[in-house]
Amino acid sequence: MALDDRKTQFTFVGTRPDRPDGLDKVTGRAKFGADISAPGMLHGAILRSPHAHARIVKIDTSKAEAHKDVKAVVTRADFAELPFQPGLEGEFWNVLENVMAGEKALYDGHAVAAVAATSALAARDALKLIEVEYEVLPHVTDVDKAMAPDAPVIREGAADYSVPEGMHPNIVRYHESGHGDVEAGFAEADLVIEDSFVTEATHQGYIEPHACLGMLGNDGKGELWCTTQGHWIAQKTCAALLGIETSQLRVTASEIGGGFGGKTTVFIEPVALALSRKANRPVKIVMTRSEVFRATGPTSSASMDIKIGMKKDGTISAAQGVFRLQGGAFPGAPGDMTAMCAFAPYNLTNVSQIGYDVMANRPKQAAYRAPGAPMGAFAVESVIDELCKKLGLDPVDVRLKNAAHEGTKASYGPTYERIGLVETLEAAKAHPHYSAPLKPGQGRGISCGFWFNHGGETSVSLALSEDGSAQLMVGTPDIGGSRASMALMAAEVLGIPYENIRVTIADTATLGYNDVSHGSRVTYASGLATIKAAKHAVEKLCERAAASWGIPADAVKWENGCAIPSGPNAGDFDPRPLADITAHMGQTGGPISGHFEATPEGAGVSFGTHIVDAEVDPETGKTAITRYTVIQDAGKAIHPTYVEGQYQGGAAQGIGWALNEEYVYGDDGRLQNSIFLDYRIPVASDLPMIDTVIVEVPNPGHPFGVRGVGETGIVPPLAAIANAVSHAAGVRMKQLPMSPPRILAALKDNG
Amino acid sequence: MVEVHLWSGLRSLTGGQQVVEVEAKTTGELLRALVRAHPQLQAPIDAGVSIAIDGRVIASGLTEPIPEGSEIYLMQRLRGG
Amino acid sequence: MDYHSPASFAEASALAANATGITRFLAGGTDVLVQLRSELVTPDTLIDIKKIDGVRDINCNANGSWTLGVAATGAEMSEHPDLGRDWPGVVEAMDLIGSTQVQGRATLTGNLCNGSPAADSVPAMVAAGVTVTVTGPDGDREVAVEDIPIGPGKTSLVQGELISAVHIPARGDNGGDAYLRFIPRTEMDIAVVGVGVNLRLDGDTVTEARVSLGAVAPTVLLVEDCAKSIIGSTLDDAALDTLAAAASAACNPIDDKRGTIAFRTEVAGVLAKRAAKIAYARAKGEQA
Amino acid sequence: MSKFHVSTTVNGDTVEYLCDPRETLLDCLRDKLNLTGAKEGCGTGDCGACSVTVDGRLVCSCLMLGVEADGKQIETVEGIAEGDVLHPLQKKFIEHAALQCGICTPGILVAAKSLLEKNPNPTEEETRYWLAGNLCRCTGYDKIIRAVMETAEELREAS
Repeated sequence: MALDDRKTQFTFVGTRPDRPDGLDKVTGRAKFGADISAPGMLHGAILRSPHAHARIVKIDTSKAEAHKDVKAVVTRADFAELPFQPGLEGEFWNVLENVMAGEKALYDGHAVAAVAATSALAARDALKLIEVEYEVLPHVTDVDKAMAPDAPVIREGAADYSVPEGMHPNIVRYHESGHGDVEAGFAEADLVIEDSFVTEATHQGYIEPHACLGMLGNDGKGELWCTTQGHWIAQKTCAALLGIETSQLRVTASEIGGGFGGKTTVFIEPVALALSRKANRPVKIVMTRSEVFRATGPTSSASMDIKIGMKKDGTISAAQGVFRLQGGAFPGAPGDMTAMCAFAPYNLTNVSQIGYDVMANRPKQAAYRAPGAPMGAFAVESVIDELCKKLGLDPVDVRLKNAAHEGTKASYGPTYERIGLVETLEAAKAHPHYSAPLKPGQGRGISCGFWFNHGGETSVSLALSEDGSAQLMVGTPDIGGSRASMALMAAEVLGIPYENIRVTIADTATLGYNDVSHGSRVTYASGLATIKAAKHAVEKLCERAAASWGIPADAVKWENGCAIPSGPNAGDFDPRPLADITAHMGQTGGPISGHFEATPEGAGVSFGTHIVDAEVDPETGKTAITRYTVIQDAGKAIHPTYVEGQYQGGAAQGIGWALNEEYVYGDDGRLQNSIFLDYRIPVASDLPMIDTVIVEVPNPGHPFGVRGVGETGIVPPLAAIANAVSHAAGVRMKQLPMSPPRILAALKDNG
Repeated sequence: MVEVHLWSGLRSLTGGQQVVEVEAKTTGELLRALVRAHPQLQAPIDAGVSIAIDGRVIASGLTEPIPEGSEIYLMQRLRGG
Repeated sequence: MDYHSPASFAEASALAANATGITRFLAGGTDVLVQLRSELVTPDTLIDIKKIDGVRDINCNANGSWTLGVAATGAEMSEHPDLGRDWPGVVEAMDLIGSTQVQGRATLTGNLCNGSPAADSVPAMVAAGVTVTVTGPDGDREVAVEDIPIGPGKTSLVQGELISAVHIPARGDNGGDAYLRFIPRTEMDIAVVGVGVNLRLDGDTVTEARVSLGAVAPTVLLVEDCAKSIIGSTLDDAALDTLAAAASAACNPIDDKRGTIAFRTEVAGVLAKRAAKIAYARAKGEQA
Repeated sequence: MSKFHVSTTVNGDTVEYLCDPRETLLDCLRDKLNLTGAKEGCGTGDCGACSVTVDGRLVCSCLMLGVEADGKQIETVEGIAEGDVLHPLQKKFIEHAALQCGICTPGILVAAKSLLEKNPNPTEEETRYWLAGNLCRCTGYDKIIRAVMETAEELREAS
């Protein structure tokens, strides 16, 4: 990526204007996934397995089909035949198998059939008429048990090339990396701590359940409206699963009510299309909350062993981690990402990390904000904290001493470019929170966190109007105010007011391919593409001005929204504002647009440091978070308020994960807590205000220096809170969530 | 020639080698050259890899130029949320 | 599902008596609708009692006792100027149930008839000695709250019977009540343990006490041993420890997604002490 | 199964619909009256995204049947603004970025408006507990609480 257009002085970027879609979203006008209907629309509903693992012997849909309000029933036979492939290579097959079970139901909540009827009530009633004969099989839901020799096999042949011979078939991918000699490093250490840690699966917990409206004709042409983080991936996947051409399916993304990684794939969308194809009518499906918990992507559960050696002066001499991640009944648990991120904040001479991707009878894991990184950070940063405590060292000083910086060889291999970890640690040390006194019963924890960030395929188009306003089309759904960031960046380049730019999330038929809104890529990649598209338009504006002045195009430059002559020989002409040029564009060469299509590479990794105070009731084990500060490198904050929002949201989700959120399975393999009453995400009264510090160490891979900010914020909280709770309680907590029964039991065990 | 550093898990596919020297001007050429040198590397490459050039992670692009003498690391394909 | 909105309890009783299949009465609906939506219980007959005259009344009787209509909501109880002065424990227990939104609909009677051992208002009502009028095909009878639930989701009401009024005794002098529950968050959870304490003092000495426990057995418990452990005491540390031990000893809980046996048993004692202290302070006329 | 005829008032307008007794008020608002501002996040009264007021009382419309709305006065998020003039809460939510994805926003605005009508000077704790039944997964509540409290302050100054 040519970064000749790097910029450090800004007019619009860094300001905090109202978001363009604000009015729609405070008046109830914004259309989310379930807020649409179509003439002749049917309502779909999905029948789900009550068993964790069962062979589907027979499905009899005849009674449902005979129901007067039912217009279509589908099972796996109504989808395309896709070839099975091992590992993640056969991802279309995996998604299809998840969307509608084939030979076996692989988890409690796995879809086995679906109906479309004239009302939502009728569809639900009709599900009861479908008879499924199951042969119940032994199941396993725990990651360590799933790896044991006697564990039931979820699916033979799912493992890819990476898994060494002799491992259980439920281990489907294996990662090993690092450098140096860890044994030699441990020998140099003054203190070595080795410990094991466990985290339970959590759900992204977006408040909007999955919802879609699909129409597919027998001619293979279709329309799909859905709530998604990426409508092009929905298009591509649905087309593959239904055996139609990608371009014949037009997908429109609704406003999205939260995703956090969980809406990067499809669940109900292919089902709605399959029902529609059979019924010849539009079909709407809206998941219930219980379906969301039972059948959409929780994150992985994890079991981890960490060994770290430290010298008396705080130098880490060696670090080793084994990370076993359970990702449901399909390959995909990010054990490799956990391994690569776990030690990434540190400058280590000797480091070794192993990651496992393990299948179990649970729903297919989906990405959740920096997938894989938070659990690894929890384990590693807990051990570092314990080392600091035992050696009597300040936890920030120790992290500063070992912190990775530009030129450090990362734990995952390459040498870092300019990064901002040290700056976040220095900001932590200087922050009043870090030196504030604690009350009795309170403890303070800190943790660092790392995430890679992502670029991804990106297309952006910008069209100028005759009146000098601009419409910007991007393909990344606006999850948290990205329209505002895009408009700010376009305004910066065009030199016209922010308010004169209308940002639209284009559908798949009106813009080129765009990768999903994930990997914290939107402000980075769509932002970069927006800047380039605006530059492209500016070039054309300059050409028009040059032609009007009769001078060469390269003798014109763009400043403050005007074309002006540039250089000594360009001549003396009055500046021509954008609107002056566009007013006549039809007669001076035609409409003016700019566009950009590429896969920006250079997302720029990011780091954060969190400080948290926790208070533990020693009689009940209940924890209150009393103060929280997030410090994170944003590269460059385009709209600082929304950057703060990402930091605060990441911290809040981390608090939930650390303290109370977990998937609870019964001995029967069924999910016990599939409603918000029992899946306990933080409520307003659980949290303090969340302080933020935006550190800006520009990313060399973005013209304005942007680094993604969405994901890194959830990496440090688990460890920071565990450290705070462990100090408050006087006992090291090694299992998440640190629910009151676990803390009270730990306190009792500790005497 | 550039030296390509592999993650240690791949040593079983390269006869124990963790650094492979290949001739390549772009990321795509580099991957092809790796497979020529060690055909078993096709599997991890098909499963998805990223390439770090002097510390910058190229997630998937096959046309990124590889400057002479640059530091090259093969990495597992990054996935985000 | 048939829906009825009768104008009297006699009519409601007759509808229920003659109904077949599953019958549910609808007051606030905060349990009935959840069960309906999740298809846990789809009633064949739903009888909405909110069109019956007086069901939302909260009245203080001449003798100082209270009569509450069965559709009086938690929010209406909390907003009442006097009820909470007499029975802060009962009002707070009701107020703990669900969100502000749920408070706008939820009722004492609904909480009782849902039959959950974890129902927050029930231990507080049991401690307070609350009774209810049960209207059935054979007329009315008055029943102590502790005699309504007989197991998780089960009540002693028979077909055709429904609760038509709630009676809270007169507070009387030198009395105080309190209810505490344990939940992992600060709001929106079902009690993992609940403790209701109601006591009366003569000077500094406890002369009467009722202590009840929720979520630690198949039904809410009225624990005599707890009451005995503090009657005659000044709620000194020894009495509180005996109280805690008695509370823990009375527990017969289960391990479930909300808590473990060990946790519930331990915390029942902790909360019994804390609730007793609040009730004691209230009986002394102190702020708590 | 026969349907019930319901006549009710929503945001000041008299409306009528036919509903199955199993349908919730939320179903009726969204599917029969096309008022899709109230959202279904859970269907169990745990998330508050469907918050509306009924005769001035804040409730979850998923926990009330459509038939029960007969003769009631219902206010939804669509009725908060007066014509084209946004309610101060709505303005403040935009200004403070008190929404990220915006799915919880309608319910939170209805609940917050109800709070300020009842308590014009809420403490942070009172605000947090009042809104405890409105789940937000994006913001960590910080900017929401600030927006509500600042609006309260402005309204107090204005009155």
